Amino acid sequence: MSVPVHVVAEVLASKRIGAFQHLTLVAPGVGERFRPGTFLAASVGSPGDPAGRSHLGRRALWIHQVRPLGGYAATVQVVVEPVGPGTRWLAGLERGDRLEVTGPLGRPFALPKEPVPTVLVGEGYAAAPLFTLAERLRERDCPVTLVLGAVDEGHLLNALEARRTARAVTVVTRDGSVGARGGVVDVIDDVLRRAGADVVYAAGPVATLHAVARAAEAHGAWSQTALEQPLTCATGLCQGCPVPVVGEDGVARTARACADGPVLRGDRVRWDDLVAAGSPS
Amino acid sequence: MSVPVHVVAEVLASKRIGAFQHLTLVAPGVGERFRPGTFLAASVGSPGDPAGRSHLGRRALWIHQVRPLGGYAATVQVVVEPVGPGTRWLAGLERGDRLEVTGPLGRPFALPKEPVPTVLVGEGYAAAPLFTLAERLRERDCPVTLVLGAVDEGHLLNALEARRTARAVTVVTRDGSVGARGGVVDVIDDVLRRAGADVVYAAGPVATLHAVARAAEAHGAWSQTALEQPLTCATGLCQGCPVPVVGEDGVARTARACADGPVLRGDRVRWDDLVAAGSPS
Amino acid sequence: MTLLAGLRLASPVLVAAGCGGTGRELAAYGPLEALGAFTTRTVTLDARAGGALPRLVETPSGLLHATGLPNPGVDGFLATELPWLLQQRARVVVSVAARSLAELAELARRLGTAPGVSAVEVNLSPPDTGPEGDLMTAREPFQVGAAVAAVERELPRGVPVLAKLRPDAVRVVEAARAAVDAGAEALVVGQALPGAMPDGRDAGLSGPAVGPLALRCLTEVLAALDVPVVAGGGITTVADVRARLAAGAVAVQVGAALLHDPTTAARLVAALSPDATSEETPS
Amino acid sequence: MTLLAGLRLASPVLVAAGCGGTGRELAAYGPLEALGAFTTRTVTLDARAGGALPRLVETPSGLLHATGLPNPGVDGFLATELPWLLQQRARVVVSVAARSLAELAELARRLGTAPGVSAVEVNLSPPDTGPEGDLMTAREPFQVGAAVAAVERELPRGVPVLAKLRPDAVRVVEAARAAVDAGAEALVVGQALPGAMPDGRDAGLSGPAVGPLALRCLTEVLAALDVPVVAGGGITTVADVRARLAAGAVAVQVGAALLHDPTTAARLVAALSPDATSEETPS
Ligand SMILES: Cc1cc2nc3c(=O)[nH]c(=O)nc-3n(C[C@H](O)[C@H](O)[C@H](O)COP(=O)(O)OP(=O)(O)OC[C@H]3O[C@@H](n4cnc5c(N)ncnc54)[C@H](O)[C@@H]3O)c2cc1C
Ligand SMILES: Cc1cc2nc3c(=O)[nH]c(=O)nc-3n(C[C@H](O)[C@H](O)[C@H](O)COP(=O)(O)OP(=O)(O)OC[C@H]3O[C@@H](n4cnc5c(N)ncnc54)[C@H](O)[C@@H]3O)c2cc1C
Ligand SMILES: Cc1cc2nc3c(=O)[nH]c(=O)nc-3n(C[C@H](O)[C@H](O)[C@H](O)COP(=O)(O)O)c2cc1C
Ligand SMILES: Cc1cc2nc3c(=O)[nH]c(=O)nc-3n(C[C@H](O)[C@H](O)[C@H](O)COP(=O)(O)O)c2cc1C
Ligand code: FES
Ligand code: FES
Repeated sequence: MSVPVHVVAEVLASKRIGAFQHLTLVAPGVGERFRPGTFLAASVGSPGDPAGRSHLGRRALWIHQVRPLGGYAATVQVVVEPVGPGTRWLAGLERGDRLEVTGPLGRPFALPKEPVPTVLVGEGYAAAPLFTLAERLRERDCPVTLVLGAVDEGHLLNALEARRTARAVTVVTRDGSVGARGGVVDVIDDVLRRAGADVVYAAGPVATLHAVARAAEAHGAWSQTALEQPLTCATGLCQGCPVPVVGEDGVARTARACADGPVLRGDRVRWDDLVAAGSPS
Repeated sequence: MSVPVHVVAEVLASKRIGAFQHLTLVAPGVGERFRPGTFLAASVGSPGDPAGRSHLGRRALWIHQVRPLGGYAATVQVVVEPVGPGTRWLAGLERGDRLEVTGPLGRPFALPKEPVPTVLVGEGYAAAPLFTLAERLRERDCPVTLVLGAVDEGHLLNALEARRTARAVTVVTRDGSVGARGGVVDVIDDVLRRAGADVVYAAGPVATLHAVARAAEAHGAWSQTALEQPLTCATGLCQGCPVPVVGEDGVARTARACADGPVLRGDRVRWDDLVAAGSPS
Repeated sequence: MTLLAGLRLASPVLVAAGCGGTGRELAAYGPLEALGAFTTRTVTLDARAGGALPRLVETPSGLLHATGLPNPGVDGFLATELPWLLQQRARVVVSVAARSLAELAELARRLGTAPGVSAVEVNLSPPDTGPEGDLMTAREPFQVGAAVAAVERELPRGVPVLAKLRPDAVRVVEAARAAVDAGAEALVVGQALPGAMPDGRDAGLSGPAVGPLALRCLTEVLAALDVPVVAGGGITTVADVRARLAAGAVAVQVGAALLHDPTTAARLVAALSPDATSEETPS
Repeated sequence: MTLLAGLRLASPVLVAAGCGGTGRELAAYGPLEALGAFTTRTVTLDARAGGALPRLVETPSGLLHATGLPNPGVDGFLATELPWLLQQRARVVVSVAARSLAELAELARRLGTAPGVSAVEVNLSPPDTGPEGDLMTAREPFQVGAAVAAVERELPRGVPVLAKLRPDAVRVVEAARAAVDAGAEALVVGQALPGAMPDGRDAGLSGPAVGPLALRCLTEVLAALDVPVVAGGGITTVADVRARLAAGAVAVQVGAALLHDPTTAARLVAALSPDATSEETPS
């Protein structure tokens, strides 16, 4: 885990694509330290505006892409789905607006040492970290199969781009507006079998992650699940994001979603306890 | 006093002139009810944004002009000097942004029934309500002499426009960057004498208003002073804006700057008590 | 129709003491008649001028206030303010505070004989008592009981006493019990909390900032006692009102929110009326 | 150099209990050595798992928290957390709470003999005591005194006891006096206030929302007693720190602000250091 920075970022571009707002940020130090699976935490409210103190919780966002752009070495792209006050504020930012961000945060996806077949599963905006992950995997000669799910076409992250890096892409939507009708859960076994995957990477709601972890175990594959839990500080300070896990030693423990995660081994998470503890599933 | 309305206004234009931001608002019902000397109260924060609840106090602004513009019958123009979080937020609004306003509020300047000579004194942005007042006075054939004061040229409200309605204009700045060097206080006696004024209207800091009221009394003129007191609700609800006055009956009373003012007869305000009570002077 | 201590109210939304002016100012933004009730600013036996400036200071999501309870005294109130309110068909709850139990009883006597007063709310813990600093503040439960009893004794049947309590989670249940035992027909949980102005003067803290503290006190009181409670403190949105009603309150009081948006009470009344067609947009 | 109960601190800015993680997380944003002190999350005799989700909820300018005080127990703390903190040259104040006076004494014994503990802070009123609900909460002054005495007796000279009090303006002076009489060398005024989660669970309320309430308690205590006070509650800006120091506090604790901006403590330390060249920009 590299050391995160807390900086005032500037919006370089903001573009609506389907249901999501894609923001490109100049956030010195964040992109440089990025590894797939890490995220950043944004504050709601303009820096220096005392109204910023009215929302004390942070908003976690997957780092989608890191690219040199407009003279900056490593701009950071995030994908925002406006669902509440914070994400709506973020989605409304325009070029030149500023915001406080901390990142990169959390532990990234672990990469295989050998060139083994991999399956990457992402649902909605949570597919964001998978594209750079796919690039890294291809660099290591790991064949990549991609599974993208969403409620409808508007909530599907750029599948076109994905086809360039992936060997195969499966798309499922709840309403069947694109790809097969259904959920990730309906296709995961089939995909794993056909891909002969050794490692499965997944990002999405808890129910999806749990299903993927279970399927991976059934196929004798490792799973790396990127959890989204409500994070207040996102930096490991508040003890607000416990995830029940089992340690290497088989002993039940509690991990912090933000600091020990967001990526955890699927076979280590006690999924049922997580839901029982009140986590949104 | 006409009945005020509380509406979501939209910014039609925002222009920087000198130290001030001139905002033109579409605020249905406010302009229609306007009379010179009334003001509006703005809320800090976009309507619907819960961060708006972080600043509970209102921000009072003089209504500068009311004009048909862009297809709207009565747009409202205000002049903002960014000095704190609220006025900075207001000054930063752009075309299309929305804000909650209540207005017109307060009691306007009382107009003379006869065509008597008048002097209008304004300092800084507080000169804003004097231009429409000058127009109304001219309609009544009251000769108008204008005195405009400011710390420097940047804080002087459009004196050019003023020359059209006024018979004579005197400009004073603290730094002498335009007009005579000095304050309103230094010239008021002279102006009153030369104008032979029967009524003096004044808007500005307490010290200026007090000086004008005193000078008016010395010249046997009536004075109408537009007070700026820190207003929390601006609507007469909170009892936060007491002004010590003397009633018609000579009995000491307390008026509310927002609801009984902002315009009060200069000879009715107990100026020394006002300052002693902790009012910013 | 909301029933509160025998009163039939048109809405569960009440205006909190001291936040609706004399009523005239608020009436510009909606008919007072539609409100559950209009609670007056606190009225004292003698007229009070109020405290020094600044009387109100903005804090993060809150307001500090030290008005010193300016009011024309009970006779002035009865002569100049009450008749107008009644003319508007407003239900009038008169808030009172006093320097002694005898004064409190005297206030109750005069209000009880004035036609049209719906209820008397005893302000048991004004967070600022002005430059005089002379108003009674109930620190201990027995003081709550004594103050409530002094008022209750003097009021005719049909004019209930509401006891307005300091929302201090650790002590509020004891105070509530004392009030009920002394004859309070309902409680108001949601007085401003004791805060300090930046210059160190005592002041009350109100507004959304204190909402979670007031909710806690409401929960504590309702868990311990079976008494109608009017909930106050930090209410600004329909969601806030629904949360308090869901927690068991019979009605709510809206205070500081009115200073921010004078239409708040009217909007909440409309949104909660049985024939409201849609939710208001959040604000 | 700040002097607090015999301790020489590098800065008047301390990290509040439970808001700096184990220290490792905070260290990413500035050296712990530069802080006045690092206050640990509250440590109990046995390990605690903490409470249900959600543990934290945003409120207007505040945070409600009901973490249930998760911690590895005092032995776990001494084995895995303290050594690392000392290696960073942090001044470590250990916050403690317990189910009984005997447990509190036992905690003090173990901490007192552990080299490197600068002070022990007694968490006298955890606003949420987790699903177990089993931790002592000092309601009355005699309970404050008993808890402080239990700790004080077991600590060696040179390891002062700090008593962290509930910032309840009406009762805080009595509690403060009891703490001082029982041997507390300094007070911390600024615990979270008792609030309720939207779902009704008990929780503490912290953040800028409660600042004016904490300031009032600070004022009350300093007016009544001559004792060093560490002020907490709602501090986020340099202006906030200066206001508390101007009111007479010896030092301040920063809590919720760190969750919003993890560099807050480091920024405040820098801005208040004697060689700070300019004010930080307000945030
Ligand atoms: C590791 C991680 C990565 C994420 N990446 C993205 C992304 O790339 N794009 C995107 O649109 N969203 C992402 N989210 C979800 C996003 O952080 C939440 O939707 C957002 O915080 C909600 O804030 P709000 O103010 O809009 O809504 P509200 O629901 O009102 O949020 C209020 C509070 O709850 C917390 N909260 C609520 N829901 C969540 C949640 N699901 N996760 C975390 N905190 C929550 C917020 O921090 C805040 O304190 C991610 C979440 C996590 C944990
Ligand atoms: C009748 C009237 C008309 C005004 N007209 C104008 C105008 O046309 N243009 C303009 O730029 N300014 C005007 N002002 C002053 C303006 O309202 C204040 O400068 C502004 O409220 C300060 O808000 P802030 O957040 O920027 O600063 P802050 O000083 O941080 O304000 C914080 C709080 O103090 C109150 N407050 C502070 N100073 C004043 C003040 N002088 N008057 C009223 N409230 C204050 C605000 O309401 C707010 O609650 C007018 C004031 C009054 C009373
Ligand atoms: C400006 C102001 C004046 C107040 N005056 C009184 C008063 O006279 N009597 C009283 O009992 N409460 C008074 N209060 C307290 C309110 O009635 C209410 O109980 C408190 O503000 C909490 O509710 P809120 O958060 O909705 O404002 C006043 C509050 C404010 C903000
Ligand atoms: C997430 C969180 C956890 C906390 N945990 C503890 C704790 O373990 N022990 C304690 O005494 N106080 C705890 N507190 C209270 C803080 O130490 C502090 O006293 C309080 O939050 C007020 O200060 P603030 O407004 O700066 O946060 C916690 C506060 C928060 C927000
Ligand atoms: S969100 Fe605060 S510790 Fe994880
Ligand atoms: S500002 Fe509230 S009554 Fe005048």
